[in-house]
Amino acid sequence: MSVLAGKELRIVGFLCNWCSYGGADTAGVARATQPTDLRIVRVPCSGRIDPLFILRALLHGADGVLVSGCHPGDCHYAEGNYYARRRLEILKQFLPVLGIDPRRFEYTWISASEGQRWQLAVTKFTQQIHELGAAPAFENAEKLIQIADMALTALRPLGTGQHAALADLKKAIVEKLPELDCVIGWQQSYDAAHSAPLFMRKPEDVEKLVWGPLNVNNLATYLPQYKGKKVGIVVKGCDSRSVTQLLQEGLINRDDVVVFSMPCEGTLDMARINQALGAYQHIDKVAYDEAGVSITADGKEHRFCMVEYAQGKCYSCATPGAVLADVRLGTPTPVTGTPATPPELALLDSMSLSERFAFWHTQMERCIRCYACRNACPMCVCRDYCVAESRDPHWLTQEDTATEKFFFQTIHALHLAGRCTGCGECQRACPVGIPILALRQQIARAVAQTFEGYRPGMNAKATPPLMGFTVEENNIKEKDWNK
Amino acid sequence: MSIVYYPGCSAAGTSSDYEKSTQAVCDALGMSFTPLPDWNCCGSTPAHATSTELSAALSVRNLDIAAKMGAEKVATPCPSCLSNLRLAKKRMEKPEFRARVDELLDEASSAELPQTYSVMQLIYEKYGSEFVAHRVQRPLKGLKVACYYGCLMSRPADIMADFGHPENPQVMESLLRACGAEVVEFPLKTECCGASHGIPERQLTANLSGKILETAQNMGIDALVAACPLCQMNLDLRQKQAGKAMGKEFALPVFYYTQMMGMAFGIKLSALGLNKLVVSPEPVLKKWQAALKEGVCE
Amino acid sequence: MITRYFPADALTKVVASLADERRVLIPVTQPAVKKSVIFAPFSAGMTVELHKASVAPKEAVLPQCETLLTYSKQKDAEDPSKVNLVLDDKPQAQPTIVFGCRPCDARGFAVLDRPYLDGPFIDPYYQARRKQLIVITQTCPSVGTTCFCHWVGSGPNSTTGSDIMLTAIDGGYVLEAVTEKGEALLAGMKLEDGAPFMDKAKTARGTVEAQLAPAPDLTQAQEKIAARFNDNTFWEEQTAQCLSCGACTYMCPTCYCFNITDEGDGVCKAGRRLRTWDTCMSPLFTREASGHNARMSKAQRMKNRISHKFSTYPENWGGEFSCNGCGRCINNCPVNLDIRAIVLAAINEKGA
Amino acid sequence: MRIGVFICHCGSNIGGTVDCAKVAALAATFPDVVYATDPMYTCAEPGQAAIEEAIKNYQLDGVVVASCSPRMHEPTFRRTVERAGLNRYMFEMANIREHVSWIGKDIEANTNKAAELVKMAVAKLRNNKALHAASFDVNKKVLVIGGGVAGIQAALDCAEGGIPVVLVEREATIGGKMAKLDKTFPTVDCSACILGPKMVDVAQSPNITTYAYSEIESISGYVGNFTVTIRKKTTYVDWSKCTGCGACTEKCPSKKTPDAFNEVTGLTTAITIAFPQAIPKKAVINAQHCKKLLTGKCGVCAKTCPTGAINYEMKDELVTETVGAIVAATGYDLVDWTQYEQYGGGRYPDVITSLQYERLLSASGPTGGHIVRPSDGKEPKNVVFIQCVGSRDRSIGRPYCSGFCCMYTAKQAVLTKDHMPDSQSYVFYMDIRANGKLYDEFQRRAVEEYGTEYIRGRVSKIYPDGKGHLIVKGADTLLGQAVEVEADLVVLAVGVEAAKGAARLAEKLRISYDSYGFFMESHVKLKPVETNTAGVYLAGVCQGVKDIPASVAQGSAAAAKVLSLFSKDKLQSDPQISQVDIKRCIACGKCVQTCPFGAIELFDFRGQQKARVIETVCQGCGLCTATCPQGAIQLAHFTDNQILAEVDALCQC
Repeated sequence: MSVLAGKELRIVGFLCNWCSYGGADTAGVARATQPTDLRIVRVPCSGRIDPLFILRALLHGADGVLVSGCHPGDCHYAEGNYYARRRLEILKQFLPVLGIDPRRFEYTWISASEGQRWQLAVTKFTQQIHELGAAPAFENAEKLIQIADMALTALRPLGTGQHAALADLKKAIVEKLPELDCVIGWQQSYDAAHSAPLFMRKPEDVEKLVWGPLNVNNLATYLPQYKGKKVGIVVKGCDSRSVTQLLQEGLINRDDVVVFSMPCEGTLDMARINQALGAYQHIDKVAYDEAGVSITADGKEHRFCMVEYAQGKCYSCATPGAVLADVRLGTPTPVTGTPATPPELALLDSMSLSERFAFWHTQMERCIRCYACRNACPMCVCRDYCVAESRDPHWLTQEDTATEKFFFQTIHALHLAGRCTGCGECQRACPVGIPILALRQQIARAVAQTFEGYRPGMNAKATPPLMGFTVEENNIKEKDWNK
Repeated sequence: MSIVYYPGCSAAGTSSDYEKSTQAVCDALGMSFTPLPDWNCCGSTPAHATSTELSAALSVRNLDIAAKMGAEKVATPCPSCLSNLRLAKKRMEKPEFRARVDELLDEASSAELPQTYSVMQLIYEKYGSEFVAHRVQRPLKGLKVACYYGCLMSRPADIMADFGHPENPQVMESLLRACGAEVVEFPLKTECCGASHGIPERQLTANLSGKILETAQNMGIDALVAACPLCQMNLDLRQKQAGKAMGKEFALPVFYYTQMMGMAFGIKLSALGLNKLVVSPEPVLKKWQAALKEGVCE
Repeated sequence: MITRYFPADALTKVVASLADERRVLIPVTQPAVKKSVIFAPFSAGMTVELHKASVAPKEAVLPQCETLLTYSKQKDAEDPSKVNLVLDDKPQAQPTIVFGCRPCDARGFAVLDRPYLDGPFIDPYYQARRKQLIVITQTCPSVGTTCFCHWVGSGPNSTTGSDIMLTAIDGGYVLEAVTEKGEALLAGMKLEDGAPFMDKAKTARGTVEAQLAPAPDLTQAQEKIAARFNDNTFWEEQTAQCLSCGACTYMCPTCYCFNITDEGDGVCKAGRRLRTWDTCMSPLFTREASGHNARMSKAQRMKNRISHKFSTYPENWGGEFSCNGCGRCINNCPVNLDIRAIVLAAINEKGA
Repeated sequence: MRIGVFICHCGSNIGGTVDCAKVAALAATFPDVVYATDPMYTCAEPGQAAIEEAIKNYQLDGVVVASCSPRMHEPTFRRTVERAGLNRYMFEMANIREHVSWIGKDIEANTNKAAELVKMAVAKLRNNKALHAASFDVNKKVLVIGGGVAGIQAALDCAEGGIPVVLVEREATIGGKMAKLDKTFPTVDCSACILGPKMVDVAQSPNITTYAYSEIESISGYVGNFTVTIRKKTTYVDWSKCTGCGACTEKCPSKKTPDAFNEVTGLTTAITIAFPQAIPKKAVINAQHCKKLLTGKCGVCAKTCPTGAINYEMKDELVTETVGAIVAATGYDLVDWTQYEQYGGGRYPDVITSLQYERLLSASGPTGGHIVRPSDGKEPKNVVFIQCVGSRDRSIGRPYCSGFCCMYTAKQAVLTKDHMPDSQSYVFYMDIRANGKLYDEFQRRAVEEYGTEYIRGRVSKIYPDGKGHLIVKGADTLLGQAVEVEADLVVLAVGVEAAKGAARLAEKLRISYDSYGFFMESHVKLKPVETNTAGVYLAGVCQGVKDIPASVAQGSAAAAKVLSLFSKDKLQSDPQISQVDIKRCIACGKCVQTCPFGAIELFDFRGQQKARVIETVCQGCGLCTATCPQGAIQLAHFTDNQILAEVDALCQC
C-alpha cells in the first residue's frame, strides 16, 4: 500500500502537537480543501524533530518533507522552536551537497489558529513537489567517478618545518613530564616514511619525538579517554582547534591538559605519496629540505614538494599557529587572504544535483563500514554507543546497501554540525579513500554563512551554534508561502 | 566636509534681514558655505499643494547640482525650504517616484542626494553652546526672551528626527542662553502662526498669531525670537491685525535668532538688518545697552 | 600437475573466456585520490590488470553482508489473529573464480576452511560457496614493505589455498595446477602447454624469494604470546595509539568473525536474517545483553586479536598461524600500528 | 502483540468520504492486528463499551482508534482502555477526520490515506511501552508574591482553607495600589474601609507569614517542591521591637523626603510609616534622605525611639522558604507619561496623575483631603480630566485599553464636585468604557447629577497662559470644532503596564510574559489564572488589566486552584517524559545544556558521571532526545524507534 500512483507523491509532514497540528485541525474543521498527499507525523515539539528523521525519509522513498512548528516566541516549551529553526536551516543547506534538491524540504511556523495558513502551506508545498516530480532513488543512481584536483594556492608558505625548535620542545616536555600522566606526540613508525602517535611517559620516550610534514594524526582524539588524568599534547594548528572544541563542549578540563605547540608548515597527503611511490619493499632514506621531502625507496629517489603534495586542508589552513597553547615555541607564520573553497567541496560544487547523487552512490558502494572515519574523529566521543550499531534506537540496519552507508555519513556529518574543525582525519583514515570530508566542509560553510562567520574550535568560551539560539536570527528568513 | 548654502527665495526679498544677519553670524563663527550656483525656488507651499512630483523635481534639481559639486550637506536658514528639500530626498528613495521625477528634469538625478540641515542645527552641532558663549562679546544681559520655532522646523518627526523632540526642541534656547539672554520656556513654541493663510484667510492667521503673541506678552518677555521668514512676518508685520483680532494692544518686537546672536557677537547693528523690523526693536536695544553699561548682573 | 602458458596480451581474453560460465573476481582499481583495489566481478569491456588488492578476496566465501534466511508473515484472510510464517533459508552460491589474488590471499581460504568446515559444525552457507570456488593465484611479483608472509609459514610462492598458480614471465603467464579442481579447469582451457616455460617461471619465482629479508623465528610465538596474557601494562603500551576502528579486521584475509541480526521491512511483515562481518576491535564485539563487557578496554581487545592469530588459533588448528603476513592491517591502519612490532615485542622483551 | 483497530464513521463526518469498512479490512492485514472493525460512533457510550468488550474478548495489548483529532478525544479513549485494564499509553489515534475526510471529497484517495495513517499508528503502537505516572509528595504551603488586593484575597482564601501562606510584598506595607485610593467605584465607599479589615485579617491570620519590604531573590524546584529565597531589604529598623508608635516620624529633621506612598504629592520625613492603616505598622528609613546614613551626623530617631528599634548597621537578609505552589499577584505600575511633551512632559506642577489626585482627595493624604493646586496651594475651580494618556496609543507601544480609567475618572469628577461644590470638571475622552455592574449608571450620574462636562476629543496641547491657568487645547469631535478650556488643575488618567521588574520575576518563575510585562496565562479564555508552568498561578492585573472586583475574583480563583492542587497528598507526574539509558550515557552534557526547564542533571553513578531526568520538572518536549548523539535519552511515548517506525511505515513499504 502506498500513495495513489499517478495522483499522489510520498510527502511526509512533521507537525508539533501544540501549534501546527492544531492548525491542521483548524483547517480541517473549516473544511479547507487540501491535497491528500501529505501524511502527518505528530511530535510534541518542533525541537523534538531530529534532522535525521527528515534525511531518513528523503533517502528511503519520500518525495518531499514538510516540517511545521509554533512561531518563534510562541513555543509551548519556550525554546523548542528556537533550536529547531537553526538545525532545520543547516539541514536545508546540507541537502544540495548530497544531491538532494533542497526544495524537497521546507520548514515553516504555523499557529493553532492559522487554518488558512496551513491550507496555503500544504497546497503550495504539494504543488512544489509535484513540479519536481518523484524523487530519484539513491539505490538506482548510475555510476559516476570524479577526482578532486588537489593542487591549490596555500594561504601561507608550505614547508617541512625542519628548523622548528624541536630540541626546545623536547626540553619543555621533559620539564613538564613529571607532573603529567603522559605527553602525546608523534614518532617514526615502521619506516622513515610513516609516523605514528607517541605516548611519552619517560624522558627516553621524548627522544623519539619527531616534527615534520609526516605528523598527520590529530592527537586530540585521544584526550577524552584521559579525562580526569593530567596529560600533555603536542598540537599542529588544526589539532589545537580540536582541543579548543573539546574544551567548548566540556569533554576535557582545561587544567588537565598542557598544550605544546609549534607553527605547522603543512602535512603531506600520504595517500598521494604512496600512489606515487607505488609498490616498494624498503624505504632507504627520507631527506627533508625547505620546500619538500625526497624519499628513496628500493634505491629509487622520489621528490615530493609540499606545494603539490600537501593535504587538501593545509592549503586553506588559516591557523598554522595553535589557537590555544600553554607552551608556544617558534615564530608564528603570517596568513594572508581568505581560505578558498576546499578542493573536495569545489569538486562537488561543480556538479549538478543528479551527478552528485551518482557520485556518492558510486563512492558509497566501496565503503566497507569499518568506521575508521568515526573512530579517527576527535569530536566523536560516543565511542562504544554510536547509533550506527545500535538496536535501540535503531537508526541503521546492518545491510551493506549504499543507502545505509550514505545515511551513516549524513548522521556523522549532522552530528558534527557546528562542531567539526575540518581536521580531515575522517577522510585520511578511510582505507578505501572516499572523499567524505566534503560533506562536513559543506556544513561548515553553511554554519559560517548562517552564524556570522562562526568557525568551530576558535574560541574555548564560545557555545557551538546549534547548542544555542538567539530570539532574532539575522540570516534565517521564514518561508513566505505567498511568493 | 563641503557644505553648500541654499538661501531660498525670501532671502532676497522679504527676509533680507534674516539673510544678512545669518551671513554675518556665520562669518563671525568662521563657518564657510559655498553658495549653490544656479539654484531655483524649492517650490514652497504652492508646489506641494499641486503635485508632489513637481515639488520634488524643483528641490531635487537643487540637490542634484549640489551632489554634482560633491557637496555632502546643504544648509538653509528657511524651515520651509528645509522641509521641502528633506521630504524630496526621502521620497526619491522609492524607485517608481524617482522615475517620475527624473522625467521632469533635464537629466536623471544622481543616485546619492546630499542631506539638508537648518543653519541653526549646523551651528549648534558644529560649535555647540560653549563655543558660541566663548564668541560672545556683548552678552544679551537684561533681556528676557522666548523662542518660537514655528510648526515646520521639527516636523514631521520621522524626517526631522535629528532636530530634537518635535513638541519640545531646545536648540534655539541653548544658543540664546549661550549668548547671555534669559530664555523663558515658551509652551507655544511649535504652534502654527497661520503661515501662508495670511493671504487667503487673513482672520485665521490673525487668531493663531494673536494667541501666540498674547501668551508671549502675558509671560512678560522683552522680545520673541523666531527662525522662519513667514512666522516672523505674521508675528511682526501683521502684529496690529492680530491685536485687532484678539482685542489687545501688542507691542512685542520679533527678532530673528541670528539678529540676537549678531548683537551678542558685537556685530554692527546696521549689518543685522534691524531697521527692517516693523515693531520697533528700540526699547529692547535701549534696555540691553543700559544693562550692559551698568554691568547689571541678574 | 599439468601446466599451461598464454602470452601477456591474452590475459583479458583468458579471463573473459573463464567468465562465460562462472563469475570471475579480479582485482579492479577504484580511481580516487586515494586509489584502492577491490575484487569485483569481471564484465565485458574491462581490461585485467593484476595489482595487489587493498581488500582481501574473503568476499568470495564470506560476503560482508549475506542473507541467511528470509521470513514473511502471511495472515489468514478470515481470522487476522492466525499468522503463518514462511521461511526460506536456502544458501545461495554461484560458481566463482578468484583470478589474480596473491598467495597471502589464497592462504586465507585455507585458514577460513578450518573453523567453517573442519570443526564440529559445518557452515552450509560457507561450504556451498567454497565448493564452487576455484582460486587462481599469481605468485608474488613484488614484495611490499609491510609484507611478512614468510614469517608465518607462507611465502611469495606458497600454494596453500590455491588451485592454480599463475606466474608472470616476460612476455606471458605460466599456469600450473596444484589441485585436481585446478587441473580439471586447466585441462578444459584451450591453451598451449606450459612445460617449456616452467624453468623461466621457477627463476622468476626464485628472484622474488631472494628479495625477502630474513624472517625472525616465530616458532616460540604460540607459547610466548600465551604467557603474555596477564601482562596488561604491555598490552596497554602497545595499544595506546589504536583507535579501535575495524579497518584492520575487515581488510584481513583471515578474520572470519561475524554478527547476526534480523532486519525487518517498514512494518516487519517480512524481513531477513543477515550475517555481517564483525570486528573484535570494536567494544560491541563482547558487550552482553546486560551491558557487561568482557573486554572493556582496547588493550584487552588487541591482546585478544594478536593472541587469536598467533596463539589460540594455532593451538586449536594444528600449529598454523591464522595470519598470512599480507600486511594489509599495517597499510590501512589510520595510526600505522605495526602488528609485527607487537608480536616481536611480545616474544623478545623480558617481562612477566 | 495483539492489536485491535477501530475505524470510526463519526456519523457521516468520516463515513461520508472514507470507506471505513475497507480501511478496517486493510487494517486487519497489518502485522499484530488481530481485530479490526468500523463502529459508527466510537467516542459515544456504546462505542467505548465495544472497545472494552473487544479488549476482553481478544486479549488485546494495544488499541488503535482512527477517528478525530487526538487533541480532542485522546484523553477520552485513554480512560476507556484504562478501564478495560490496559495501560493508557498502549493506545494510538489516527486523525482521519480533520486531516482526511474533511479536506476533500476524493473517496479513493481519502480511503487510501486513512489506511496509511492507521498503518502508521499500528507501527508506532508496536513500539509503545506501558508508562506509569510517578507520584511525589506535596509541600502544602503556598507563596503569594504581591500584597495588593488580589494577593491579599488569595492569601486569605488559602489560609481559610488551612494552607500556610508566605506573603511577600515589595513595599513597606501590604495594600498595594488599592490602599492609595480614596474611594472606589461604583459604590463610592471608602477604599481603606473595605481593604483595611482584610489587611488586618492578613496580619492576624495564624496561617499567613508576611514578609513586607522584601523581594523574591530566586526560585528553584518544581510543582509541589519549590524552594524560594526571599531578600528582606534593610529597613534600618528592627521590626520585632518597633511598635509603630510613630514618635520617630515626628522628630525626624529631614522633612524634604519625597513621599512615595502619596505619589510624591507631598513631602515627608526620612523615617516614615506609609499611612495610618499600614500593615505591618512599622517604620522604615529612606536611606537616600536620612542624614545619619548619608553624613553620619543626626541619629534623632534612635534617641527618640522608646524601644530602641533603630539600627543603622542593619543589612539585607536572605531567607529561604519551601512551598508547593506560587501565586503571582504583582499588580501594575503607571506608564511613564512624561514622554508626552505636549502635556508638559512633567514640567507643569498642576498637571498631575490620577493616582496623585487620589492622594489629594484622600483624608489620609498630604492635604488631608483638601484639593489644592500643587503650584500655589489654591483651590482649583476648573478641573480637567484627560483620558487615555498612555493607553490605546500605538505610537508609544501601549495599544491596549487600561480598562478602569473611565470609571475612576467619573468617580473623581463626582468627588471633585463633593469637595468643591462650585468647581467645574471637564473630561476629554474617546469612548467611555463602563461595562461592569452598576458602572454605566454611575457614570451617567457623574454627568447628570454632578454636571461633569464630557468633551469627546483628544487633547493636542496643554500650556500655561502666563496668568496662572493651564490652557487645554483639544478637539470636540461631536461639535466638529477645536475647543480650549482654561484649567486650574489637569488630572491625567495614565495608562497601566506590568509592575516594574515583572519581566525579571517571570524569568525566575519560568513563565512567559508579553511585551508589556503582563504574565502569560495558560489560556486567555479557559485558563486565565494558570500558567504553562505547573504550580504557578496568577491573580490580578499582573495577568492583564482588570478592575478590583475581577482582581479579587482572580485572587479567590488562584486560591481555589492551589487548594485543589493540595487536596491530594501525592501529585501524579506526567509519565510522558524523558528517560536516560545509563549504559549509553557518556555524560557529554549536551542534554543538560539544551533542556529549557533545567530538568536534567549530571550525577555520580559508581564513579562515573551520568545524566538523570528530574521527573517532575521534565515537560516532555523531547529537545534532549533530538540533541543526544547516541540516543541515550529517549522521550517516552515519542522515542526515536517509535517515530522511525512511523517514518518507515510511510517510506519503506
